[in-house]
Amino acid sequence: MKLITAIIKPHQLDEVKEALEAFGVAGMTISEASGYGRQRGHSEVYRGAEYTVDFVPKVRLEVLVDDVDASDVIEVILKAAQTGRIGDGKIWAVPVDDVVRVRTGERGADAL
Amino acid sequence: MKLITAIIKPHQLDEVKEALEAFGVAGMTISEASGYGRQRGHSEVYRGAEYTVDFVPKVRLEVLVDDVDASDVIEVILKAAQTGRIGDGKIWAVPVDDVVRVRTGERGADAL
Amino acid sequence: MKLITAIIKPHQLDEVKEALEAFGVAGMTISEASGYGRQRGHSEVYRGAEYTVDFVPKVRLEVLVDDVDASDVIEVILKAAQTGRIGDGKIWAVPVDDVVRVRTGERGADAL
Amino acid sequence: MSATTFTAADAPFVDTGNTAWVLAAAALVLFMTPGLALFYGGMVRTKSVLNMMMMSFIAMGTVGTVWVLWGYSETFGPDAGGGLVGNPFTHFGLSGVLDQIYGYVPANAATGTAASGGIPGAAFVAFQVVFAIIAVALVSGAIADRAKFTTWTVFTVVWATLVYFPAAHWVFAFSGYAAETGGWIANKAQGLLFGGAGAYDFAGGTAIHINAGAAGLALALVLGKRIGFKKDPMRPHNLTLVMIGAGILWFGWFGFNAGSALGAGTQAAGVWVNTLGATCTAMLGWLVVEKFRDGHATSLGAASGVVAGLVAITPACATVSPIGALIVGLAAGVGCAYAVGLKFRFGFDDSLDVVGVHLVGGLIGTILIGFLATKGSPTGTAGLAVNEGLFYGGGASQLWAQLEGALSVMVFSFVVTYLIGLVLHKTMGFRVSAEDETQGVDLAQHAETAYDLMPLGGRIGASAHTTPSATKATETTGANA
Amino acid sequence: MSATTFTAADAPFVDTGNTAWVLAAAALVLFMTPGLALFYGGMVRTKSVLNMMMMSFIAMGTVGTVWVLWGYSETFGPDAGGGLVGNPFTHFGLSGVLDQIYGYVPANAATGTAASGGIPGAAFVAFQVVFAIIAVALVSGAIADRAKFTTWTVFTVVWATLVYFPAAHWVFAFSGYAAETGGWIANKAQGLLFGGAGAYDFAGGTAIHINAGAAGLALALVLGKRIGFKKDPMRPHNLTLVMIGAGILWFGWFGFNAGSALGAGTQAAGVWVNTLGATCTAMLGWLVVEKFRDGHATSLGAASGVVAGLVAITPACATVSPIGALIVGLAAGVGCAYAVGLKFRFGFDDSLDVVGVHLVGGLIGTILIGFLATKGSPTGTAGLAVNEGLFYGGGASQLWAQLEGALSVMVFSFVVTYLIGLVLHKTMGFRVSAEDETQGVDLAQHAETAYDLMPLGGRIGASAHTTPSATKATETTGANA
Amino acid sequence: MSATTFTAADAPFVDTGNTAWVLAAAALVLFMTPGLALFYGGMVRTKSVLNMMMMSFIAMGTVGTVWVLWGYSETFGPDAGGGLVGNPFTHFGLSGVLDQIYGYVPANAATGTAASGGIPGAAFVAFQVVFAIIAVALVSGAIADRAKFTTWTVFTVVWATLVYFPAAHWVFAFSGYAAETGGWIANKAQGLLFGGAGAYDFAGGTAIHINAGAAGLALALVLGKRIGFKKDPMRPHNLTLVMIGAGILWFGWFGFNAGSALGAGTQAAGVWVNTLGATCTAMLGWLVVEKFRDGHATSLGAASGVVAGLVAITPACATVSPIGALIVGLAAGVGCAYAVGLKFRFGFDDSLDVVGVHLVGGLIGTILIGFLATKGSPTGTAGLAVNEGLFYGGGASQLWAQLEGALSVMVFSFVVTYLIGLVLHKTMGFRVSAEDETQGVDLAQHAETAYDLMPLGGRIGASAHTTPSATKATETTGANA
Ligand SMILES: Nc1ncnc2c1ncn2[C@@H]1O[C@H](COP(=O)(O)OP(=O)(O)O)[C@@H](O)[C@H]1O
Ligand SMILES: Nc1ncnc2c1ncn2[C@@H]1O[C@H](COP(=O)(O)OP(=O)(O)O)[C@@H](O)[C@H]1O
Ligand SMILES: Nc1ncnc2c1ncn2[C@@H]1O[C@H](COP(=O)(O)OP(=O)(O)O)[C@@H](O)[C@H]1O
Repeated sequence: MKLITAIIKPHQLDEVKEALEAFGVAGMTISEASGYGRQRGHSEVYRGAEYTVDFVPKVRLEVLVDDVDASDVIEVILKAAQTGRIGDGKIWAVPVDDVVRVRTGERGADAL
Repeated sequence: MKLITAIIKPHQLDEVKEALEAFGVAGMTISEASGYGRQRGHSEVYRGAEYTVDFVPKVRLEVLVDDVDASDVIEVILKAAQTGRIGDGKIWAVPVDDVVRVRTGERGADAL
Repeated sequence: MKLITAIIKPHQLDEVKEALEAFGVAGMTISEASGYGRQRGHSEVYRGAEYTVDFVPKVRLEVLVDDVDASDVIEVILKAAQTGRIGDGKIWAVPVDDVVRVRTGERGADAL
Repeated sequence: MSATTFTAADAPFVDTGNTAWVLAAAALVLFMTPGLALFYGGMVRTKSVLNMMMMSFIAMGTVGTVWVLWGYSETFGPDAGGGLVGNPFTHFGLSGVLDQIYGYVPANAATGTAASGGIPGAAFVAFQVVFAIIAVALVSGAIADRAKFTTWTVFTVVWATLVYFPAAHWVFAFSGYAAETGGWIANKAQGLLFGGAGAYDFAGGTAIHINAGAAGLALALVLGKRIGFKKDPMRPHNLTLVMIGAGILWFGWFGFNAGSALGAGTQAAGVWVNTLGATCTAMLGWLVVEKFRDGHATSLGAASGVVAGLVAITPACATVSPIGALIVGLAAGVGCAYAVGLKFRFGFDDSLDVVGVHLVGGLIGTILIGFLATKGSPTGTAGLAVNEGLFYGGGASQLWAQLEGALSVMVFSFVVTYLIGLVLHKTMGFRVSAEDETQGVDLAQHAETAYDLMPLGGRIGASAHTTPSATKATETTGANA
Repeated sequence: MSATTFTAADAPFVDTGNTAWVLAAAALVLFMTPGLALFYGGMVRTKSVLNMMMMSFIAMGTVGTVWVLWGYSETFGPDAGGGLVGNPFTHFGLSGVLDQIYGYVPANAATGTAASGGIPGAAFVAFQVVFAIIAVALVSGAIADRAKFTTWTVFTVVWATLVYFPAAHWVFAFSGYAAETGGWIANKAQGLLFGGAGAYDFAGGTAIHINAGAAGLALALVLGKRIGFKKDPMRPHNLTLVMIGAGILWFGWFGFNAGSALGAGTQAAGVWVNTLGATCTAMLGWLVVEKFRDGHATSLGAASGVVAGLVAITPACATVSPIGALIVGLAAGVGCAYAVGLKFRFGFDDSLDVVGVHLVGGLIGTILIGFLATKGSPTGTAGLAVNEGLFYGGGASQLWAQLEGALSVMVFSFVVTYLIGLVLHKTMGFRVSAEDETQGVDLAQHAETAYDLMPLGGRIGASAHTTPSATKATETTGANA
Repeated sequence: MSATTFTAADAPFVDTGNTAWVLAAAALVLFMTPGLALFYGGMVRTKSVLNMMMMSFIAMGTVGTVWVLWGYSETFGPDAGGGLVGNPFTHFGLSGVLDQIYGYVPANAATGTAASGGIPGAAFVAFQVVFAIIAVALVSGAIADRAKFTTWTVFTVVWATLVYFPAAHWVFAFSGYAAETGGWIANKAQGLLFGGAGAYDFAGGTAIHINAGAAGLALALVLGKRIGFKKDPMRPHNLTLVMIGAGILWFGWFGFNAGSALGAGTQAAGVWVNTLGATCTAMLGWLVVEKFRDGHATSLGAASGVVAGLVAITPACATVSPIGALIVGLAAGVGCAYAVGLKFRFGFDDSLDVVGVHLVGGLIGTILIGFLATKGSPTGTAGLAVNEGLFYGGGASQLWAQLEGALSVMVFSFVVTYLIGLVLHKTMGFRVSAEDETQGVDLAQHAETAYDLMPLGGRIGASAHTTPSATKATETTGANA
């Protein structure tokens, strides 16, 4: 099994979610993150003092998938998340030893 | 070494934490997450307009463990996190190349 | 490729970021986390009732790097994050199958 | 400069200065209830702040409406017998009130004093309704996080009618002010229990605070403890709200107390000063207790001390001296700082300390009058009679009267409220399900969440169906615990 | 006790009681605009709360300044002809106003009534400016999340000058109060449309609420819908702010309505009571609709009901009885609860329901006067003439007058505002870029974010350049969408 | 209508209208300090908001208490010599004050003017104590994020006694109002420095704002810079709080300024209008500076401009015309927008700009009187004498008097405060440890955190020990940095 992690722009989340659902992925977990990279942050000014916020808000998405689906799922996310502008994010895959569904104790592919 | 990640219901965190402590796990890291899966979100109504919140609040728990402890730790979390109701979450294990304790620079099992 | 994850003290983030930049790392992703370990939390008192907060605020840092850079990057983070006091955190490395840059679809080292 | 003719046979007239102050004071007291909503709302957990605030707001809606219909008449209409309750039908819908003038004092040729103007009947109606509203709202603090909103709404109407209006009639209906005969505590209490004088309660230590405190205790017992009481951390989710709330309450309370003079003269001004002094020492008292007992003076302690001081000085503000006010405040600050621990000792979940602050604070203030009443008080310096207290050589008679007033309201309120609560609990149900409580009453009872502060706005992953739903909103939260 | 000589030939004098109330009321109404800023600010998403609040604050700055310069004179200066507008130059810079006394009633030997004091000219100036400010601020709710701040700033000046001051002249400039001849609606409306009496609008149902509501609709049409309207979740980001705002509005509104009596007497007191009653039933009405339609009574509903009730009772507060006020409130609560759905049906993005609450609420209140006006009202019980409404046997004449007043302000406001908006949109641009809108107007227009609540303070990963920037701040947000 | 007998030998009497306004104004000013707590609290980082608010709240507690004990007497008791300070023992505990009437003007048969009523002594006590409170609270802005709470508490008492009460005596104790002889600035200043007239300071530009500003500078120097000053981002954690605070301050300031007329007449009304006008142009001025200098008009700028305008008009509100007020405001808005940068240039960490806003704003307002004082002002139009300023042909004498007043308070305050601060710093310690500062003063000094907004309430992983701790709370934060 694989864990696909994607760092995406928050506004693309809805599209990614829908694309994954359409593909047949049944579940996912997201969290808030802040990214640093080519895309620059922004400046704020308070009483004449300027602050630069270097990090940009991102969404971190995790999907566990069967080995066979891994590259397809990456492709699905890639398409849905792409805007073509700097800061679109990254996707990566990590090998997973085992997955368990807490409710039932099922393991492996059954747990997805 | 392994990294055990668990997505659990926020209300089970205390039990999981205590079970892990009892088992002898010395440390862990948690963060807030939102989950999507069989468990449904909820609706809110504002001035007659209805909003559906698809994601459900979850806690994301990470524990680094020795290879030998991995399956036991999964078992411990599984038991403590289980309520038997939809949305109990997932646990997975990923192989880890190396762990370092920042304070001392210790590596591997010593770093846990 | 490797995914380096570091749990560090929030106040060390700036130093770590600068050290990584100096080393030549072009991007990273951070998120808020709470840690449990040797470092103790704190107590709060409300109308005579005492609450113990067991978890301590941490920053979770993720950097994707080439295999060859992995140990150097760990070293860089280690140095910048170290204060020598309990709670400095952990760094670990996980093998990554593949990385994709969402904007361009580039893969592997090019995607970093 | 104001100027008019004066004839001995002048008809009752309105004093614009007195009226200006009473109208302003009424607005100030009205503002206290949203202030209370914030004070209470900040103290609960994020998941129930809206419900907490709604309990105050709905009390404004129901009690205000009921007041116009029968509440004013039940409180200040002609006494229906025994000083126990006014006739709710006499002024139903405020009929026959708007063109009245209350408090006019005719000229007295003998003493050579001029006539002094009164206030319009409607100004009195305005000033009194806001008292009724906040008395009801105060009770809600005892049942935070777990009450069914519909049942609470019904409760506000029933409790106002069966408990508050009668108690307010007892304490605030002075014979000859609005109606010829009024309530038994305000007017010579005929020595029901201990004999002697009428009790002093200038602005409602008994009718409002002891009353709400006893009612809170009763409801806390009826509804039972919150899930996780004494075990889970239930710390205030937003102390800045608590501080704003305390600030608004303090501000509004000058209307509450100094407005109770029903005019803008020497008495009102002295009451203003006493109200400030007691609040200051109460805050200091509470913080000193915390500093020595817990090691830190907290902001929740400061806010709580402020409220405790205001509660305690409410009955006493007109009959103690400025130094007496400092003492009343200090006693309340210290006393209530300890009293909020009672619920843990005795195991009743009075969630936001209505008992510890309002019942105990109200008792402290009401009873201390028996010791500290003096002619050097606002009432005395305004030239009115004051029956002095024990410390000023006035003997114990006033103390007995105070105890009588305080205890009778407390017992009456506790018993009747407990019965009302029980009936509602058995019929409508007064408590949400365990699952709703765990998930949060805001979502369960109001289908709302208080905050959505994510940087980019709109909770991630939510979607809208903005066509107003024709059907009932269905919560799809099935297994969300 | 107040005492003075009286001579029949007494010069106009100031009544300190009336003045005290008007000054307090003016302060209360001033406070409403920050309250509105919170009410509106809490309803938008996190990313635009500051911009929302700023639209109210800047209106305070510009309208207050303009009022001193020419606004007062344009509104209350001598009528420039036809009751349409005052002369903006007569009292430019408030010249010749500060030493005036308005509202003084000389003694009447025939009826034996004494002289009654007036209020200083400056008190009237103070009371009226805060009305102008809030009228302008109200409009901003229609264009939340997407307006260019500079253009809005210019709009406030232009709209006040071309729309509000004239409309306020029509409705509030009573002949003989500040100037000899005033506006056409306030004074006998000469039967322009339907013939008959002058319209009753005690505190600004037409000039403020119908006016702002119609203007809001016009601007919403000019600017167009927000990106994601009807699709994205745009739920309130902080309902505690909405509740604080509603509380402040309610509090301040007693100044608004009861202060409009310009004195502290029987009429003011009755208005106070009516204002409370209507608000209570409006809240209840809105919540009942929600409970039955959507399944839950919400806090946003309570806050909205409060405002709807206050809006509707504004014109009516002096001419209906307390029972009438309950009815006006109920009608507004129910009516507006449904009216806020209109924007989804007709597809105009009046973001915070200025139309649904202020236009509709204002219409309900203004028109119901035609049915409910009665001598049992605050005005009637104060001994002043009231032309009774349809339900009280007064015939339909007053109803026609009400319709005439309401509709003429509505049409005038909509048309002129639409033109102003269009001109500004074509010249300066009234809407931010799509990218700025998505990212949030706060950052784009004000270079600020409202909240930074991370536990350790200071957004993680931010750095400061605390030397005041000599050059324009450059936003480096290139591709941050 | 008010009516009474009048005899030439009438005893001093209370005017209810004046009293109503003074009581309302006192409540308004009281409300300013919680408002200030929000204004300041919103500007600091999340980790120190409670401490920031507590510094204001505790000042209410201590100063209010001390005022009743000796503060009033030290300020308004009979002058102890040289116009420098009142006798603190004469009215200790407010003895002999509550039955007094101040400000009564007897009838004058010669001019034919009637007697005009005064206000109760307690009303004056009430109005003045809230000034003392806020003056002390203002200082705290200079030492945000790093002060020891206990030391600050002691400081409030010492500073009030050694600095504020004397300065207030100088400026506010008019001979013959409360005591026979008062302070040297209020009464003809005997030309100590430049000779000539007494300085005009209607509502406390010198005694409050210059005083607090200079004291803030002194304390900022004693405590030193915050860790990370000029380097770390220390942006406001909650700008909605700042905006609420600014709104409350603005609202309350009408009590502050117009209440300083100590009556409700022509002067008070004119002051009200001037207070509004100056605030409006100050906001505009600040925002225009920002727009041109930084590229964006910010909400913090709007809030800051509001306060700067209010500060500057405080001394001037009674002696300038409405146009003059617009100018004072504009000067303050622009001037302070630049002045807040001084701390970066000179490297003192006056964290929340007490110097840039209150000292500089106070100086601007106080000095501009020398140019703009005119008979067309509220004081002049009320028929009282005004020594006109330079621009109105009055020569420079008033300007010198203004400079004398402003500078003497500034120097006195800075020197004495610096000494007080130093002594406290050397003895008790005035600054928390570096570790506590990094971790946050809220947790370190108050064992609290302001917000806990996690969706499910209760910080994840916290547990409760609800038995009130008998022992001191131990912080277990060992190495938590
Ligand atoms: N080496 C990296 N490791 C982890 N996350 C990264 C890395 N590089 C970039 N990211 C994440 O990807 C996001 C987008 O990267 P960025 O360089 O801004 O744009 P792009 O990928 O389009 O060139 C960053 O905000 C960050 O969250
Ligand atoms: N494929 C997946 N990848 C990552 N996380 C998942 C996946 N499926 C489910 N989850 C997480 O597990 C949680 C519980 O899943 P859900 O399907 O609701 O219940 P259950 O596991 O009991 O069937 C989800 O809220 C989500 O956070
Ligand atoms: N086994 C573990 N798995 C995951 N995270 C851990 C583990 N042990 C510690 N941590 C993280 O590292 C942080 C520091 O650990 P701690 O034991 O407090 O100090 P130190 O590493 O200096 O001995 C913890 O707060 C937690 O976030």
